Amino acid sequence: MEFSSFSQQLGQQLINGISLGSIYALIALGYTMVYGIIRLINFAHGDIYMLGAYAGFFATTVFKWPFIPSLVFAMAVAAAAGIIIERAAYRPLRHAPKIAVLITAIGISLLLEYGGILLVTPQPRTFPAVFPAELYHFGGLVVNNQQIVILTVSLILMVVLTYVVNRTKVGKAMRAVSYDTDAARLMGIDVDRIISVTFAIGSSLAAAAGVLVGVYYNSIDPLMGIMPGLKAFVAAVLGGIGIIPGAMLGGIIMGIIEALVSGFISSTFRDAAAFAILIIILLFKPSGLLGKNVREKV
Amino acid sequence: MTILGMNAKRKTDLVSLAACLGLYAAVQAMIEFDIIGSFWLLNIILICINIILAVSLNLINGFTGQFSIGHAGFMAVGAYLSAVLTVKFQVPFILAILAGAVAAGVLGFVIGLPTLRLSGDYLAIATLGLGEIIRITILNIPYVGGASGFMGIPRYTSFTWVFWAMVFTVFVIKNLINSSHGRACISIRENEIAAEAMGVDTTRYKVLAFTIGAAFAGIAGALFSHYFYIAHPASFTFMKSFDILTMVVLGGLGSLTGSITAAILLTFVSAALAGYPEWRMVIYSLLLIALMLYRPQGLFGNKELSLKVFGKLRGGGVRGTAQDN
Amino acid sequence: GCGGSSTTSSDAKEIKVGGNLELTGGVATFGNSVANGVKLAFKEVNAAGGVLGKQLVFIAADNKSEPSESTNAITKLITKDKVVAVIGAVASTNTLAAVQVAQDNKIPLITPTSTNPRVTVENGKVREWVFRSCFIDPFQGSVMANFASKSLNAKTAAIYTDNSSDYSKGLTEVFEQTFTKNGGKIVAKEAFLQKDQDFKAALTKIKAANPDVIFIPAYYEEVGKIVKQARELGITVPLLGADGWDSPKLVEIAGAAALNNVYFSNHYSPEDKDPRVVKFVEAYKKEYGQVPDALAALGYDAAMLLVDAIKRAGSAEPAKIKDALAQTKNLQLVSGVISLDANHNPVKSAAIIELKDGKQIFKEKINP
Amino acid sequence: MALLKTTKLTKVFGGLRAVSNVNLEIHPGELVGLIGPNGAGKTTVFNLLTGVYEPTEGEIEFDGKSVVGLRPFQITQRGIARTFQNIRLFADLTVLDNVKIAYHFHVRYGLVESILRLGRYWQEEAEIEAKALRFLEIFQLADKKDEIAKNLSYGEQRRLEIARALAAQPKLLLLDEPAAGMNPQETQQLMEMIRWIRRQFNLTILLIEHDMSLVMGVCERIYVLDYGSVIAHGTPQEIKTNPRVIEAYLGEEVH
Amino acid sequence: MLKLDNISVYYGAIHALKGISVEVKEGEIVTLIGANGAGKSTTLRTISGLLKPRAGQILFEGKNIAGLPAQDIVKMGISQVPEGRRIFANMTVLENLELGAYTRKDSAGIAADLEKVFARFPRLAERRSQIAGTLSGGEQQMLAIGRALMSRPRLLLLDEPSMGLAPLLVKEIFAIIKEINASGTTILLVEQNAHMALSIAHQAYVLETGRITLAGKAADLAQSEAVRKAYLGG
Ligand SMILES: Nc1ncnc2c1ncn2[C@@H]1O[C@H](COP(=O)(O)OP(=O)(O)OP(=O)(O)O)[C@@H](O)[C@H]1O
Ligand SMILES: Nc1ncnc2c1ncn2[C@@H]1O[C@H](COP(=O)(O)OP(=O)(O)OP(=O)(O)O)[C@@H](O)[C@H]1O
Ligand SMILES: [Mg+2]
Ligand SMILES: [Mg+2]
Repeated sequence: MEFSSFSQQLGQQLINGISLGSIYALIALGYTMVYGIIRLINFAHGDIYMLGAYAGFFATTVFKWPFIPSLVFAMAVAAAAGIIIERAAYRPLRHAPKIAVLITAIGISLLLEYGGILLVTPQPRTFPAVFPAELYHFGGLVVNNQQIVILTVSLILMVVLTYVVNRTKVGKAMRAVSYDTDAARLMGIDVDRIISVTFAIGSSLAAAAGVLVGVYYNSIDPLMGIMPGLKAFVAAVLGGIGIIPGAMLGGIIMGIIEALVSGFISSTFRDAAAFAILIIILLFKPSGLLGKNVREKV
Repeated sequence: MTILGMNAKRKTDLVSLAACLGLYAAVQAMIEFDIIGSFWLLNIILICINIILAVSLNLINGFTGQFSIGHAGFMAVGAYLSAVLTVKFQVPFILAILAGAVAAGVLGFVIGLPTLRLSGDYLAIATLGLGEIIRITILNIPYVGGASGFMGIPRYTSFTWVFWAMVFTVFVIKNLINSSHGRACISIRENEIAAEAMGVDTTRYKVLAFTIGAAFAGIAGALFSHYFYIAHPASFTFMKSFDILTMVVLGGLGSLTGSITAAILLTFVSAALAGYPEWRMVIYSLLLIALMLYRPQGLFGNKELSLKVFGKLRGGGVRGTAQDN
Repeated sequence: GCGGSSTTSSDAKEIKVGGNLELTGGVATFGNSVANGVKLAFKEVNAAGGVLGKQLVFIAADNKSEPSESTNAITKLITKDKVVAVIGAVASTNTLAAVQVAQDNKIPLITPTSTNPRVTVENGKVREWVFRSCFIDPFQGSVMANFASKSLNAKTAAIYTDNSSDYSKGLTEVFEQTFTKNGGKIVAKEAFLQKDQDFKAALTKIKAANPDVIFIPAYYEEVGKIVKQARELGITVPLLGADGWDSPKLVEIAGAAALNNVYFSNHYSPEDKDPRVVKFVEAYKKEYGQVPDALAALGYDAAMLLVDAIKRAGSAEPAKIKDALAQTKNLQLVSGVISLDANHNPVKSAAIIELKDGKQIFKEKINP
Repeated sequence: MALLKTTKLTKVFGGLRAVSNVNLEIHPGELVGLIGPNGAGKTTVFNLLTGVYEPTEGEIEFDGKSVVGLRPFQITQRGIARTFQNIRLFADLTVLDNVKIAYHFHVRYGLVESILRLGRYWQEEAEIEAKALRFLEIFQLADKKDEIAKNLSYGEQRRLEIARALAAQPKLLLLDEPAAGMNPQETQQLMEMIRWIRRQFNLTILLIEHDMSLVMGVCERIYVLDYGSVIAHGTPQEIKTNPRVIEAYLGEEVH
Repeated sequence: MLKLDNISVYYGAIHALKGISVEVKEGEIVTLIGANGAGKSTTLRTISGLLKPRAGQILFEGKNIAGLPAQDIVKMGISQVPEGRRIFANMTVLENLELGAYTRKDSAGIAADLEKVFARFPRLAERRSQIAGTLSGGEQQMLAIGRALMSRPRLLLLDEPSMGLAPLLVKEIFAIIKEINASGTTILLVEQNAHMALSIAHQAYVLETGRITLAGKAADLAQSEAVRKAYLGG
């Protein structure tokens, strides 16, 4: 392979990787936020993402709404779903062992997936072109506007979320709840409300991701959340779960690894390589790239 | 423990053994006389395999407290290696099973050693990743059929095989748990820092539990592939690991009888719902949620079933950890 | 009546047929299409008085798109529901996990869609109880390779395989053989897995190899995304595929513009003006509100193949059905006229379809 | 020869010298106190001695051998056991099992023996149970042997922690604020108990405590830490009257 | 100001408080002493709304607050320094203090109170951006008290504030308690250190296995033979 073609391929693969990674990041942001507050691996997050995509789909096809209102609608639907799921399935388990909540989350995830199949059939649906792709060429490299939008949106959300969690009162309350709910109550924090808010935000982020990705890949189906959900979770852990910029970083790294492995080694080893790199990074940084390695004080 | 206590424990061992023999004879007779058709036989075999998987994962997750969700990967190693041995090298079945167990155990050891330094959710995602790496690696080995699966495996697995393999698994893990070595594992679950301070080599026992758990998953895998004619990567995805984890949690972390009950229950529910394909997973998931909401600590918590009676008879304390059954 | 001779069906008024299908899991779409096809066929037959005066009952069991569950499902159908024949599974892998159970229990199995040669033949020996109603991989693969080198004059080709499917791998193998034999060169071989979303990395690599055509033997869901992303990356060469491409969804996902300059082989074309096809498409639309894809047609055909065999056998006894199936000759089905050969594989024609602005255009018909 | 000897022991967290050039020397059979203001570095010294933290600088010799770099369980096996300032029991296990675990590294039967339950297994298990029960009796916990540890009252939990540490059969016992959360009456009982176990088991004890009645009552020698450094060292009488200690820690003379 | 009337509390089947009645008058320091497990912490947690009494009334300025959610009780002016400190170990010292003022909206007042807390506990000022979990035990106790003060409570509940503190600090903490009281905050103090507690309190109650067994003026109880024997070490 001659050099210029190699470097061009590398450039294109980096673009591919970053755009894929920004999708992971977008989903991972909500994931990491919910985890950060209630220490729950919310396995249903990927399915809320699916739910959001369908809500957006119906808004555009049935109500014939334009893109932005549909997006807002999807986020609202997902937020409501998130709140309901938290109320019905997670709140009663507030004092239960963590792993029981995890199994419940898996249950919710299966329920959304197969309930979805029952309701909307397993057939994939296609998003109408509410937001058509435009291609930009830069000396042989191709980028499209959707990729740029997704990357920009995830960057903005990362900044906003980081600000909310670290600087605002509600954010501090979230962190207090995440550490010790009883002590948080003694500060006058309405713990249930804070958790509801957290779920609402996390779920609406998932829905935003669902709609954007639905538009980008142009196809949605009830099982669409499984793999991206898992990948986003891996991305969140890679960056340091619970840490918002970590989700962004983890997502982008995952995307780039996958693109480079597919492009220069073999796409069949793509997922294995992503997991292998995750494990190697964890061995050196046991709390992820940006995670602080706080050992319990003895 | 008095000598009397020791005799009583031995006696319960013997009683359990007799009960197993009786159960075996009864089921085997029903198979011979065609009272149990092949559909139910298949599910009984699945139940036994699932018990092996759940009990061995409970050793890692429930007793040692290491959050592992890569069990399907070790099962895959046992399934494939044993199949290669019987199909391509005509190795006797028993040796193939043992080889599957050893290979899974060795792999568990090799990857457990570095990985178990992680804790909590980080360990969970790492083990999930390991399971997937194993699966994807198999997927890329044409020698074992790659993505198409490894076909033409003879059906050597019978009720006799799975039943006694299951009894063996439960026996080994129960006795392990009820020894000082088992207490060392449990102490890690309870408080790792205190365990170290009590002189427990936590790394050693984590790796030990992981290795033994993996080896039994290997046995389950070998039995599995030699019943279903085929070993296929799709059978060993992370969803399979979740299924096993579900059994462990539903039964109760740290309860062997719980794992056994949950394995029977969930396998049975799955089989019973086979006739309603559209609703099957919806009902299954609702059931799962309802059970977890109703008993978050699992069906039996960390207690053992049936022991109350035995426990009272011998006046022994039966709280907290696994006891003899 | 005849029911008395049936050893497996206790109810004289009914003939029970099992479906071992992918109703949930990875390839649930295909399983459901096939199930719809079968149900439609049985409904029509029953409305016309049934077979041998008896009503057909279809019992579907879900194999969750997993081989071991497939063994499980067929065991349940045969031993618990006591069906006289089984239709399914869809994916070759899942069918392969079921064939031994059919053999052991002496119940005929018809797969409507598994194209892997090993389904009916093992180590050169025909499986007595296993049949299929679709053509096999070698046929489709060579059709497309010949089309590439002869009709499109391609000298180089890239192949992008779905590594999780036997179907895709089988087609890849035969395409490669035939294309190389024709003097062509395979310049890139890439693979993906079912449910993948993003293909740009591999496509970038393929683009760098600069092939004349790209062969993508896969199912429409992924193909749609692949085609869309390929065109976005500026890949303009012809894209070739096989029957897995046949679905209106393909156009929706990829977009009509991206789908110009693509060709695929198929069992039938819903655009076909053959009265059988027209009638089937109408009936299916009425029943389910959508245009049937090839899988639905194949499911329908598998059911009709079975009905024909029961009629000719004059009995719903599994052994007799099996013998009648093996002798199927010139049976008119939606996907063409079929006869089963010595290996229990149908001999039938394939259609090559071109897409133009989202419309299927019947390009040529190729006979075996 | 000293049983425990630290030389220039130092631990730095970020910019903070939590422990700085500490030299301790403890002889077999002694009962030594370690006191100092909050945040002086007392618990950190324990953490260094037991291998929870690695020293930034300095040497720790126990029984004539360096224990720096050993893992906590190895140090316990060499003969140092401890209790924790924040109670760390095996909360969901029974009181009896809590104590049994401390015998773990003395057990000689192997894995295979425990799985097959060969002779040695039964014999040793019986021994462990008997010994554990004896410790529970000493600490007046025998009637609670089947109780789940976390259901004990705070004072009982503290006693159980000490019983468990003793069951590891150490040569040196480190107690971190054993009287915290106890009322004066209970503290006095604890004092008696500490004296008694020392005699009974020939122990060397190093204890951290803020309750001066306890420290002055039982300790033979006392080290005072402030800002990570030893500011005084001597008999209770000397310490009570040391002006630096009074200023930094006691506030006024204690009697 | 606060009146507990015949309060009964259960943990599952365990009957932890068996109908206790306690009265705290405005401006007083009232102390609650008793052995381990007597139910002292349970009493405070019930007042704060973390536990719901099965029977009885809790009147705060005439209103029954029994069973109200904890956050509402904080807003009414009752704040607690919980047993075992319960600081937010993953946050900085400053953030912990800010959370103490969660229910307040007057940022100027909050800033002023923050300075007061730092003046009272210079060690906290030094460590204002240290992660609270790495503070020493005593430092954490100071933080917990400071945090409770940040809500400007009218009634402050203190659960064993002297636990784990150096003698100098114990004295300091008690001095601070007196000072806080002098500046108008009513205090309900649970203590193991009965000497000190009785020496600063106005009223005292002795709790024994869920029942009040003695009550009266703190000075009187300190002299009582029974109290001396059981709680003051003879
Ligand atoms: N892991 C750590 N990271 C950062 N600082 C630490 C860590 N552990 C302890 N420190 C700091 O080191 C100093 C000494 O802490 P240590 O716990 O040893 O105090 P102590 O003497 O035991 O106090 P107390 O009597 O209050 O328990 C404290 O200022 C504490 O904040
Ligand atoms: N969460 C709980 N679950 C069950 N029982 C509890 C719980 N918390 C406390 N108890 C029990 O309630 C009783 C009173 O406990 P409480 O904590 O109020 O005692 P206390 O007087 O504060 O003692 P201490 O001085 O040790 O803090 C004890 O018997 C205790 O075991
Ligand atoms: Mg300390
Ligand atoms: Mg208390």
